[in-house]
Amino acid sequence: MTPSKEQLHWMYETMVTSRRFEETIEKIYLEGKQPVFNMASGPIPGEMHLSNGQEPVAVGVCAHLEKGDIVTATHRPHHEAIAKGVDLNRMAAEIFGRATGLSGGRGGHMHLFDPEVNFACAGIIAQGMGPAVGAALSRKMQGKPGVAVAFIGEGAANQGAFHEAMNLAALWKLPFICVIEDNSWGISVAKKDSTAVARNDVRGAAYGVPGVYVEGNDPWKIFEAAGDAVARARAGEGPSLIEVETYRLAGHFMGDAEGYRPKGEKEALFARDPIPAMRKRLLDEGAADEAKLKELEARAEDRVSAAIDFARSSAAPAPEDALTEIFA
Amino acid sequence: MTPSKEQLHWMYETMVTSRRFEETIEKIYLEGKQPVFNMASGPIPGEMHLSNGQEPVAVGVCAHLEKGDIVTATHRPHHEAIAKGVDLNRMAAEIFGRATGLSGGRGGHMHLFDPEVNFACAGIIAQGMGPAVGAALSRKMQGKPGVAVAFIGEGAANQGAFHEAMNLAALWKLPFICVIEDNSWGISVAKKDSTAVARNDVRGAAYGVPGVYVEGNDPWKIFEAAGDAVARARAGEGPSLIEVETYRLAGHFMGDAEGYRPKGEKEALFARDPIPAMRKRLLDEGAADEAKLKELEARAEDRVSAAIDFARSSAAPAPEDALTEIFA
Amino acid sequence: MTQSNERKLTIARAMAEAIAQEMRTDPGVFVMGEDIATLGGVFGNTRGLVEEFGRERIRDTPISETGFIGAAVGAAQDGMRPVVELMFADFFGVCFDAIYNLMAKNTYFSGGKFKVPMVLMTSTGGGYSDAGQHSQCLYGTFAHLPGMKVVTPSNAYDAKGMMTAAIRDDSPVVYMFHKSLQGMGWLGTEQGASVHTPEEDYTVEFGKAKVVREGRDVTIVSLAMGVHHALKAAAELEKSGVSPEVVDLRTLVPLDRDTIRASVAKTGRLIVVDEDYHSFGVSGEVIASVVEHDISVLKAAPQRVTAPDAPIPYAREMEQFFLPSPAKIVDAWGRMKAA
Amino acid sequence: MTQSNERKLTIARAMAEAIAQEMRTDPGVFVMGEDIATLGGVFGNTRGLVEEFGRERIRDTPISETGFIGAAVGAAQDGMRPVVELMFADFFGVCFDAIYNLMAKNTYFSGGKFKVPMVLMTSTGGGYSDAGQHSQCLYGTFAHLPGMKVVTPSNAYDAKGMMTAAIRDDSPVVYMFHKSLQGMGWLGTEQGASVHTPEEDYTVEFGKAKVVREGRDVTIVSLAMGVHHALKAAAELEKSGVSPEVVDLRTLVPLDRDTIRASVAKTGRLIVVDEDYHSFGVSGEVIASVVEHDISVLKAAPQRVTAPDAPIPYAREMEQFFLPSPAKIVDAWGRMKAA
Ligand SMILES: Cc1ncc(C[n+]2csc(CCOP(=O)(O)OP(=O)(O)O)c2C)c(N)n1
Ligand SMILES: Cc1ncc(C[n+]2csc(CCOP(=O)(O)OP(=O)(O)O)c2C)c(N)n1
Ligand SMILES: [Mg+2]
Ligand SMILES: [Mg+2]
Repeated sequence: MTPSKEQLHWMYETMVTSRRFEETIEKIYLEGKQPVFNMASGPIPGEMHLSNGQEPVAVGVCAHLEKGDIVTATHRPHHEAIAKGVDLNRMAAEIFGRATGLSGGRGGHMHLFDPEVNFACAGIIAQGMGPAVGAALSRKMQGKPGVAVAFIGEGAANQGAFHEAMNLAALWKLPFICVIEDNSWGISVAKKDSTAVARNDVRGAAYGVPGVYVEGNDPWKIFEAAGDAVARARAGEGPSLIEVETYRLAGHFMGDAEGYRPKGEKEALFARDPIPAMRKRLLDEGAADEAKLKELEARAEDRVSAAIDFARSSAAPAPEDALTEIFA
Repeated sequence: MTPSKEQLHWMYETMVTSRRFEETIEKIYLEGKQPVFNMASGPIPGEMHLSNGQEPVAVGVCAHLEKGDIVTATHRPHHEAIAKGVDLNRMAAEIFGRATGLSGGRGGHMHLFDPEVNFACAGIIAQGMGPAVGAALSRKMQGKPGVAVAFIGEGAANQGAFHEAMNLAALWKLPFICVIEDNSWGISVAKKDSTAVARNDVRGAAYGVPGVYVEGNDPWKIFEAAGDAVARARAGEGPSLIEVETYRLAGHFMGDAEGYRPKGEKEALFARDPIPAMRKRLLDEGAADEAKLKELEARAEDRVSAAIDFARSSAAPAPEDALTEIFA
Repeated sequence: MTQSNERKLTIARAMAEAIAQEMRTDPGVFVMGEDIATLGGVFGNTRGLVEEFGRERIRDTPISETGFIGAAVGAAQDGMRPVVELMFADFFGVCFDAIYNLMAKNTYFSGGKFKVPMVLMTSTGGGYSDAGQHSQCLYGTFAHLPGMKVVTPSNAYDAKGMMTAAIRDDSPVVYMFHKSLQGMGWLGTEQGASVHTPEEDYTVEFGKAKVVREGRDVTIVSLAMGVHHALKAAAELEKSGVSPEVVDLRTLVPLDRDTIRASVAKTGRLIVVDEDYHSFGVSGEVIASVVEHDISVLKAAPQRVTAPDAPIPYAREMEQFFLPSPAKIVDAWGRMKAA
Repeated sequence: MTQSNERKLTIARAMAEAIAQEMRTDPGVFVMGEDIATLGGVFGNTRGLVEEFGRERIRDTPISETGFIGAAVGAAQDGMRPVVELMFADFFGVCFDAIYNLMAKNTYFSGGKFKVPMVLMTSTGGGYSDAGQHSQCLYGTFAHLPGMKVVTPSNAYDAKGMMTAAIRDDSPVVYMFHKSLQGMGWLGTEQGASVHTPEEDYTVEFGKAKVVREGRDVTIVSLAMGVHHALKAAAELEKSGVSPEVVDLRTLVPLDRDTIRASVAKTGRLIVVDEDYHSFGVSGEVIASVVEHDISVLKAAPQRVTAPDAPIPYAREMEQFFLPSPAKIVDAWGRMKAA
């Protein structure tokens, strides 16, 4: 399965949107945090996990998803949220902790929830697995269409929740896909120091589920693998497991000194930045000309600045609203 | 690897000891529980999970273990405890809730702990996995010999703890063996209704660990598979995963009406009772003559009656001792 | 109600009846858990359901509590109304994240946009020598954490009405049923728990404690099994002319502090009976709720009759020593009078 | 002690120093957890250890808390003394069984024959907008369950002495350190937590609360971060002539009820400050412990300054509204006086 031109344009634009969004967030995050870096300060407080470098996974998978399909994301959710179509204005406002945010500032960047596009997060490692499997079960029981995708990190594949949810999904033959973003690090711990096998696709065998490993952080290959899995799921043939080689260009979170990285790793990763690589290939293969790319990039920029403006100009929540929306 | 005559005699005697022990416990358990079956009544209150039918697993594995090796068992621990050499008198007394019991009556039948032979239990499914892996780590770090074996049920292999501990053991190349007793039932739920794969040995692949499935509840084959795994572990080659086909001749616990069993299953299982089968084969192959078998059986009977006498004649614990031994 | 109209149910049957009635009218309701289909639940509370509703809606699970409770959260967010069983409350440690960090918080994290209408039913309590990993109540553990309602019926009437209310609630509800009240013969059974239970569906409102016995001299506050101990102790105390009032909390979250305070304001004395561990739990909260409101109402130091801060022992002698009982409540009154 | 002898450490460094000292003398001590080796712990409390002791004894783990905490139990039973880290207390839900059903109970289940000498260190607290899954204290959750000691240092001196005591203890100890007290710049830092800390090893005995400020008019009982709020509020109240006494609980299990009671007997008033959730937790227990002992000592209804029973919000305005603070303590005094 290869992406159509339109799909490629959407993928590229979405990747650029996510990147520009994070570049902007990154700058604003540091406002008020210099010279002394204190997480509590500035317009965007708290932890900030950037996903730059990992955009191909989000777009390669979400290119196949509809609004009604379900995604659960992790502590590093921006690229996935944007690719799934979460409202960018309200997402930005949430990250800024504003009243107009997705949850009115209650959740913040690790807890982006948008029922409009069936998007949810879990800040606890691997805990998006169960809810995604459950949503897939719900669709199957209701006889409604829909595929549920849980995105997790490669470090999360060593958590019990991964195992339990994979077994459930396979046992009940659910329209579920587990996508593992293998950025080779779980904070400072390398995959080889945490995972007894080199690649998690082999873990599919433990559930009788097809497992695929996609190399090279390549949007085309990811699109293909995800396409197969989504088709399988929609056809009622059960779950799939996809692990994707990807790169975390930034630290685990902002403020991470990244002392654990081997020398030269960062430089090597930047040399393989997937966005310029995709740009080049689109041009080379004639899938887009310079003008088209500029147009996509401009649209991405515009969406990002509109979102940031929306967030910046939104009001802060009323303090006492901390105690609302606890129960339904 | 085939068992020596002495090993076979030990295996047979131990199986018979376990069986006689449980037959006796079964009778006594019902004292005071008839005509009204109330778990709280009689000389042995509480839940009672019998292991009859599963003796081959315990003896086939423990034949390779020394006193210093570690075993963690489950809610169904009698056969494993007896095979590991747990003091039968104090074990019986524990089950009777007497002051002379292994823990003075604090733990009961699901919590048999004997540091003399490094034996521990966990009444929570799959939770013996972590402690066994940790004991294996301890031995490796201390440079001391020792293999740690976690016995679990086939139902337990769907619990997160199984996954996490297997990965740890493999990652750290520990002298650890997971032995899954596949009696095909987790209470009333059949393996095929809980496990996405037919056999859990395939799950070894998820950790790069050799997995073996042993068919037929056969003491000889179990001995062989366990022997390989123990040798591997002692040689520093890392963990193994063994699943053994076995049979639960009784209900999940006493009082279980077993309405979930397909018609005829019980009869079929009893026809394959491993104890008469082993007896016959020992005779057939000349590994023991009738006199020898009688001797082994008599010794088993004697140990059991001595243990039961010890338990029956032991004093009840002082009620207020409930509040001792909470902290070390 | 008159004898002739009486329809006594056990709590187990009351729970199953409520679930069945809701399943008949709402196709979104389904049940998930270990041994809840063919077996009908280890504690009988789903008996008969698989025969009526089949294995899709009455769904046995693997022993994967994190997996299936997490799945219930996802299904609830997607429009279903799962009723899931955690067989023993004691097992919460293998799956609590799905409960307290997902089920209980996703509504908040989504600013109210995701509803998580699910019921987590779980058994509590000891008294039949099931030892320290199968006898705990853990009421305080569940009630301490925000975002989930916690209910603890003491009789079949409440059990049915609370289950119906729980299923219809758009918020997650933890429904804790005490094994000794289930009416399963093999667990012994407190006869007082099996009471008249209307056949038609009805709800019992959460957050309303109930004065189950009126009195003048002392308020005994309790929940679940403890209510029956309290009633027995009250009957005993009455013989010596003491008039105890007994309050059944019924729900821990929301906690009906008003009813507790009103009763203690009347009697001037308070005994809290809780089978959960002593410290940092229900008993401390009830006492604090009274005195922080008004220190002048108490005529004697309040007393607690609780499980001590120790693992629960197996041997009968030790376990009986360990657990609350009517006799211990009578003793607490004695201490209070002596003080 | 004189200025010139002062050796101020952060809590993070005090913890690391205690661990290093014990590791030098006891080969059984080792550290396990996520990011505790090269990174030195997300909160700095294992910094420098891997350089000295290597990767065998300072052991990074997979994200498998059930696995490695369970493993620590097994290693401890086999003669080792593991110090394991659960990065955030909030994550207890993925691994609590290994903690409360194994670590905390195996000594009891074995009649005292298996010792489980391990330390579970875990971070608590909010205040820097980390939202509802990374800001919780959960003191009550851990302290409610039997078989484990629970300690909560508020300054570097205690942090070092309690870590040394915890490692040497033959029982399991849960060591809860508050992020805002760690002395990690990026988390902000309460300066008052970095105090003189002797270089030589020493222990701080568990079960001894400390009067960290003497006063006459009101007892403010708190722990960890709350102690610093209390001291600030006390300084503020002093300006208007009120003399508050501040009690640092230091350990929750064992809980030093005597010191609390003696202080309240002196002052006649009680404010409990706890960053953990309001209901069914520490604040209720402290209040109940006072009144069940003697109802005559209180001159006013006790007050609680706690986190409300809600998930912890992200946005700064909401989070600050949510958390205890010196101002809220001053207000509590005001309510108390008014009453
Ligand atoms: C159960 C649990 N343990 C630990 C953490 C802390 N933590 C947050 S992110 C992270 C690393 C995750 O690694 P990976 O799954 O590979 O995702 P990545 O950060 O690389 O996207 C850890 C350990 C957590 N949030 N939840
Ligand atoms: C975490 C947890 N979930 C559920 C239970 C209740 N339970 C006790 S035994 C059992 C079945 C176990 O099946 P299996 O692992 O196959 O062992 P078997 O009983 O067949 O020996 C269950 C569900 C438990 N003890 N712990
Ligand atoms: Mg990663
Ligand atoms: Mg089984």
